[in-house]
Amino acid sequence: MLQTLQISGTAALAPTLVLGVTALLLLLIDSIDPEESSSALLSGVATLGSLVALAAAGAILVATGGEPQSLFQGQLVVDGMSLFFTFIFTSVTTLVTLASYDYLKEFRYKAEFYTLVMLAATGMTLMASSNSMATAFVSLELASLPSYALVAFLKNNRGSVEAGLKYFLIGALSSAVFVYGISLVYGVTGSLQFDAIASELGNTGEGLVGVLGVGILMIIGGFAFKTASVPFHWWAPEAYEGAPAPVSAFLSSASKAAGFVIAFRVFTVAFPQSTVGVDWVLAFQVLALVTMTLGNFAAATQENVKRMMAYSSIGHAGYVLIALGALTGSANQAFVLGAGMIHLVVYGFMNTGAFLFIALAEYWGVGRTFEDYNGLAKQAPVACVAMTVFLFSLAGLPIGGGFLSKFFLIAAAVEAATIGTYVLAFALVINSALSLFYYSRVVKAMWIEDPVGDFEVGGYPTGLYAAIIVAAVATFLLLPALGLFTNVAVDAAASMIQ
Amino acid sequence: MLVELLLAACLVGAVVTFVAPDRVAGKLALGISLLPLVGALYMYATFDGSGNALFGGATMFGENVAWLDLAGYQLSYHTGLDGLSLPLVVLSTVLIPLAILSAWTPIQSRQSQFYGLVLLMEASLIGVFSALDFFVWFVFWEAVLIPMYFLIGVWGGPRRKYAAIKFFVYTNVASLVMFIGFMTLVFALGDSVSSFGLPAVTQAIAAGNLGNVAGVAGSTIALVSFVLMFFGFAVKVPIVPLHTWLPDAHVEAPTPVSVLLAGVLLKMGTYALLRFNFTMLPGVAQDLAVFIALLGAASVIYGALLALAQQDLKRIVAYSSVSSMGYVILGLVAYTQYGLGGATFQMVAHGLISGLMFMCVGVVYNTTHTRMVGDMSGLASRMPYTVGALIAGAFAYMGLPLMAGFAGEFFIFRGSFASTVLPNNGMALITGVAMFGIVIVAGYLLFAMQRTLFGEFFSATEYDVREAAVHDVAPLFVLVLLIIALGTAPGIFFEMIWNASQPILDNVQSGGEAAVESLATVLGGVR
Amino acid sequence: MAGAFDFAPAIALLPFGSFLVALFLGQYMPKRGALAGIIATVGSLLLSAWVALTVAGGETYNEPVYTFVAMGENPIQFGLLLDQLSALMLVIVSLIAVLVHVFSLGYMNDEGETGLPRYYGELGLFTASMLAFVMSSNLLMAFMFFELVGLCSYLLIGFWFRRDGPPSAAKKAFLVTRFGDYFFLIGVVAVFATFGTAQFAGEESFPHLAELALSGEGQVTTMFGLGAEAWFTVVGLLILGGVMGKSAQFPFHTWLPDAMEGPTPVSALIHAATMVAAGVYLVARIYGFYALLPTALAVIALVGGFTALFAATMGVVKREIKQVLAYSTISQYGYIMLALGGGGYVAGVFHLTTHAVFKALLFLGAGSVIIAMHHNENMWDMGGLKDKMPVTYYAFLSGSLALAGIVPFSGFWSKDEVLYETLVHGIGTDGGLGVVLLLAYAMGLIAVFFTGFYTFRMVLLTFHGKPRSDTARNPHGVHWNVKGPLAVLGVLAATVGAINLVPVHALVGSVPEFLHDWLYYGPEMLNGHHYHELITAGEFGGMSAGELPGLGETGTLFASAGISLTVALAGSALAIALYRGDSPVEHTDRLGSAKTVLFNNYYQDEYQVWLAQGLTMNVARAADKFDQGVVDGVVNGVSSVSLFGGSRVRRIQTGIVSNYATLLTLGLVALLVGIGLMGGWF
Amino acid sequence: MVPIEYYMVLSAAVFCIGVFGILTRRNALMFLMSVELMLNAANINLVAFSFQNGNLTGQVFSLFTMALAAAEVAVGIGIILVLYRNFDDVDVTKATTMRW
Repeated sequence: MLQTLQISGTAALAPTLVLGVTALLLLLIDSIDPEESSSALLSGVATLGSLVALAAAGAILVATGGEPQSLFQGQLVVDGMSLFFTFIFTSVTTLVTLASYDYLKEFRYKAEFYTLVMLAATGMTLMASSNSMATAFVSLELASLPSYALVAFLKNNRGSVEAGLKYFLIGALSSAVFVYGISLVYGVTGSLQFDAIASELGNTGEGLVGVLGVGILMIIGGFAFKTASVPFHWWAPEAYEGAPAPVSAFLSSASKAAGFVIAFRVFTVAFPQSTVGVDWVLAFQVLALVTMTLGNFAAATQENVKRMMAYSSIGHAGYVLIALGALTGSANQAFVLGAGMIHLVVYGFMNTGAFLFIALAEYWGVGRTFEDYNGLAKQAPVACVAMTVFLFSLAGLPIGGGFLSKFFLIAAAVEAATIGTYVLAFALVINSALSLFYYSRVVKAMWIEDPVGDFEVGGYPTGLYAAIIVAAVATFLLLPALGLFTNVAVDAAASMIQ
Repeated sequence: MLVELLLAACLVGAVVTFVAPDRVAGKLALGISLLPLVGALYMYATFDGSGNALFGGATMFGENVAWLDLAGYQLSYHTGLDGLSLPLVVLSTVLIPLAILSAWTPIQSRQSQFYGLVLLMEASLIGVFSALDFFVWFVFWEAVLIPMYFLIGVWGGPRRKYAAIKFFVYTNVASLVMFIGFMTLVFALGDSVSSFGLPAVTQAIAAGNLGNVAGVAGSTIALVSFVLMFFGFAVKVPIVPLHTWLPDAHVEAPTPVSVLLAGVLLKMGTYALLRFNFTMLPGVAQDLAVFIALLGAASVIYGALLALAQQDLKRIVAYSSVSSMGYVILGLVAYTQYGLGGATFQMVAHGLISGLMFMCVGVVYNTTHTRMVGDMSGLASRMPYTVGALIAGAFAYMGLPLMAGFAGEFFIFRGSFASTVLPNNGMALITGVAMFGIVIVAGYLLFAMQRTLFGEFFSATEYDVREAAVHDVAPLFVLVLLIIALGTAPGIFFEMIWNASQPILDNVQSGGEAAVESLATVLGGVR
Repeated sequence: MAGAFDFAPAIALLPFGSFLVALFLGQYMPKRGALAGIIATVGSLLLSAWVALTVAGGETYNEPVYTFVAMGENPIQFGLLLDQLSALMLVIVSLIAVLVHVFSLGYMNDEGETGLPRYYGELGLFTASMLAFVMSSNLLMAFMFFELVGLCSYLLIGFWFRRDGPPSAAKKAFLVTRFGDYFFLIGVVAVFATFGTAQFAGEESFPHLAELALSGEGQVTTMFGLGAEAWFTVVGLLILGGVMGKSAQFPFHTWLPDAMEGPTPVSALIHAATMVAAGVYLVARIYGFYALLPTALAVIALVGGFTALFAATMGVVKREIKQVLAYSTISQYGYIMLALGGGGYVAGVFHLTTHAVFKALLFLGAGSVIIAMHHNENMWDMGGLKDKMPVTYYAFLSGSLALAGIVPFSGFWSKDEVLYETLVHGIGTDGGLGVVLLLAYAMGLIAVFFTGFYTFRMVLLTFHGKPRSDTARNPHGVHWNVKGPLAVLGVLAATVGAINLVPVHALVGSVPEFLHDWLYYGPEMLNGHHYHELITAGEFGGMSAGELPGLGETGTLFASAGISLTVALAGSALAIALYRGDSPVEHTDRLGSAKTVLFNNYYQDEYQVWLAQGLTMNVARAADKFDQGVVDGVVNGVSSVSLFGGSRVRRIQTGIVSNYATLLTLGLVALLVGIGLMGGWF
Repeated sequence: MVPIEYYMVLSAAVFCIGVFGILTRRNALMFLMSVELMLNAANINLVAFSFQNGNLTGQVFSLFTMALAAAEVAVGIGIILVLYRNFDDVDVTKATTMRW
């Protein structure tokens, strides 16, 4: 471990601040000449901002070695966990903003788009480091509200608007549930700060365990919404299908990760299994099982690639939920959490990449069904190779980091060595077999099938291609180079659990 | 280090081939694939390793560098060859160039992609046989699926998409289940292992560290993980009744791919069975011996019967592969020098022989454009050389002495007949039954040959049937010569195999037995 | 100094070389590879003779020459076992091989056959494998070359692959013998498992170990809880399976008549003189093992006797000359088996020798006739050939007399000794074995009658009377290369009996029994003397020689000789009576219903074909249906079920957000209630 | 003073009314209002508990909640506006172009 130098106070929040400032900067740039704002400049600034944030996060992580930094009387904490996820958010944001350069060419209100993305990213980074229910709720909303707008961004596209509506309504409902849960927990423990809650749990009154339990389950509801897990997943298929593809990429990767990081922190710090009298592990096991099964089975027979990806993203939420469902007393908790975190990192790249490829297809005006992708490899081999990497990595074949991370999750479930986790492990086996089937349908369409009509792709957009190729390379390199993250993840998890 | 050079040669070669123009891809790939061949032969020439890699034997040509660590478990990139893996590496590197050569005629579209994928597959195969860390091994193990999926799916026959996805998903499920099994084993070892290295795990089990976990007896854990892993590998082998992906894959795959599928891919399953189930958990293996042996015999007889019922030459050979793999299972479960050694030897022998058979069928198909027994006859008068090779291959398959097949089968029979894993000579009985396969195999091959090769020439398809090009026929005779060489001097491989399988038996004598007793109590009525 | 034994490997390697030369260079050679074959086989013959002389000098040889598997406590090695028995067999095989090569010049080259390099190549390969088999020093090596000669037989039967008949016959020949070899291979493996070695000779040979085990001095691992003798008997019978397959003993005899589809020289070499002899040769080779096992001996004798009679009766009605010879071959090997089973080791080898000679002669004669008849084999189209082709006729006649067992031709002496040995042991041995031997003897005796009958029927129909077809009227002439071998063999067939004139010896002691002495003074534990001890020892074979009541030993000898000769003459006489004259007619109708049975060979082929196709193929088809339907059906079923499940699951996403809200609430409530109940909150 | 249970019952009732509204109302605005009810139910809890626990955290948090509720409504109204533009209706069950 290299020596940990203290980074005082707000400096530790650099990534968050950078993102927020970038958002405002974008608005400023736009306000100079709203009509003629160059998309290159906006996209450039946004990308640069998120890159800087990425660099900052990395720098702080290396510098402090993930030493927890408590800020604002412990309302926020910057530690390995938060920085790790900040890395995920910012890298996804970078890819998305980069790709949006081409995607948004025809649209107006580009600046607003980038601003909203930036704000959402800011919210996510805050979620990652929020250490109390208050900050958690506020940052969660800060991440959600821009997302609603982003999903509905194509104002004249019925699909986009419908998606936005559904996302918003379910979101509002869920946040209401979330807050109510918080209020109940507050009622029992009399505090909102995670560690304080944990310390209070010991001396809760007899009758209050029920109240606490209801509260905890409602909080789970709030996170389930963010991570698109059953039974709060309903928004996801429509939102991902209807939204502009870069937004779908952003939500399905970053926003999901944000939901998980806050869940990790809340349930390991605030409601540790040892003290809390509520069996939330079982709850998560059930959710994981139902989520992955529903997601994959529903994805299996889709005709629309984007919707298939939406369901598959639900399925992956189910996979990662294993990281919470396997936090049994016997388990090696750092291993379990670490596996989840690693999968989220890889997922951040491969899933974003897949959605960006769909964005590319939309850009070309290729249809959305599997048939429309027939013979695409003849037209755009490079992009199709990238897409193949993404899909097979998602399916857990050793062409990208998704292979290792998925198997780490299975290993975690086995390691926990309880009936429940074994059930999860086998469920994952069946589901990923199914997922292999539907992912390879896309690959089949691209490489094996012959094109239906003689279709010519319109140009090779730089930004999208760059983003896709970067994502593909990252996904591929994460197979041999996953070691860069495993240590960090496991250490972060360990230091958070103590 | 040499192993890494081979891998690098294949991977770089694959990339080069991908970008090469289709015209030259075939020749280019052939040239590239000669590098690993030379390397492998050099390794064979200079090999002086001893013992079994999993029992700390001296392995060669490998590397061991830390890869990543995960909550107290060290994953390292660890490769190395011992007497059991080197023959299979040689087999792969020998078959690939021949397969590439035999692809020149049938593969007429997207050649550069085809040959690139073949080279990718070679890399994965070499990796599978040389990896000594579980995750590294598993990466290669699964990586084989990807090129195979495309090779079947893009260049295959009419039902190629169905066959490809079936192969893909079926074997993938198997690997996942096997993964759970192995993880169960490793985690049950607790702190006694801090890595997924195969030697470490093996020796930890041999040292009796398979303790109780969460109130579950170590022997029960061993049983569970054995069964899970066995299922996983049995699909790959394949063992009846998990074999149904094979005929579809074979029939749809283009000839060169069938050659590799039968020649090397099936051996992955038996190799893994040997390395994992039968080396790590000999106690369980011996307690379940009766089931395993019966499965092996069933594969032999049932597979042969199925082959007897087929009209498609490729299907015949495909099912006969199932049959031959059954012998390997018998040899493995016997736990005798000749059994284990013969099984490994038979892997190589069958690799060459089935490769030869598929190539011959392919050459016939290239000229007649049919594989149906009823659609042709009297080929001997039109394409004598191909037919000569085909006859040679068929007799090798029937276990003609002084050809590789006989050596392998005889070693297995001798080993498993004398085996004592089952009470009152049960193994001898099962072996005797399974040996009837040598009659059935003669039956279906001779019938097929009589109807297709001999008699008046006739072909249901309107093609000018004449002797195939040199580059089609040459690989056939190369294989014939190799088969005869291996059959007359089995020591070529059998010696190193013998030495490498010795430690397994020593372990059975010492460590394995304890596990047997404790497990016998758990299993109760199994015997 | 390098003796004969140092060159012994060349005996097999020379023909192997001719195989390579003929196959690859035959196209460019004057006689298409024939010369290479002739040179090589002559070389083998000379070396064999040299070896035989050396052996006669009292030396024998049993050394490994090649290590097949070096590992393990007793490695698997290929070795040469050169003793009296193998030396004799080497001479026979190489001699016949030479003659057949020469004959082939006339039968194949002069007839303008194509594919001759292939023919001579395969012939060379066969000779090599056969000689190697003869020299084998252990059971595994023997098995391996046993299989190789089977391969050559397959290839040579199917030489005319463009026709439909030969390939089918070749397949049948290989399959039936394969079936026998299945048991043989189990036997080999069992020998290894039991004794740890498969050596024929020496202190560490398995017959010796078996002997020790049975006499309680040694220890071996028997299997299936059987006692030593019972287990050995099982092993012996397993090996016998291979023997019966190769030597075409009932019920594995069906392939031999079909094998006549091959070229006639091939029939002479492989399916009369040598390969078919491999089976019985093997029994003689490990006679030290069988001699310990009365039950095995009984089975051998019974099979032999029955086959002798059974095949002879079928030969009676055949129309094609080669068919008659084929069935007579089966029948004659039945005699050899009978001899070995009946404790007549010398007699068996004796008959093996004489039969090799006169049956090769008969086949070559038949071949010459077939050339003359433009490849028409039907005897009813022949007749009157004796004037047109005298050499062939007299040679053939000599062979026929030998076959029929007419004194003084060779066949008489050997067959007589076979029957005599069986008889005396049958009388002398009490218990089941004796009864079995007497029964077998009876069958063998009756067979003699039929042998005489079909032999002379054949001679008369072929050579006597008036020509019954145009081709017979002006037959195609044959050259020296046909006549030469016939002449040589004709002389031998008449005289070779002289090597063991047992009855004469009994009268005039000065007349030696060459073969008897030859075989009795072989190496330790491999000589007839030792075998005789084992046969007669109570704890082993348990036989003992008796004599006919009233007559002494010599009397019995002459009595049995007289009986068999009389029967043979009777059979011959009947044939002559029926078929002499210028234009003989068919008498088969007199057999009534038996006729059809005989023409159909007792429906042996029918049931075997049914076993192979009717039964096995249907089982296979059923298995295939099961595999496609059930086994694969389950696999595909799983996938289609889960896909159907998927298509149902997605339906709950109705697209109406209110339903989502409802389901969301319900889900949350369900979770609350579930966890709550488990947590016991309410 | 009023026992805490009363507040809880009240907030629970308000929450359930809100849920009921969401489940029954098809008009997007009514939907929004119902969500507001649920949020305020939470607020009641928070204030009451903070009074009970004797610290002001809950009350402060309830202010946050209100602010966020306002923001949520703002975004919501916007979305409902474009919904009306595209579907000529604010009936949330009308927008069903995407399903299954």
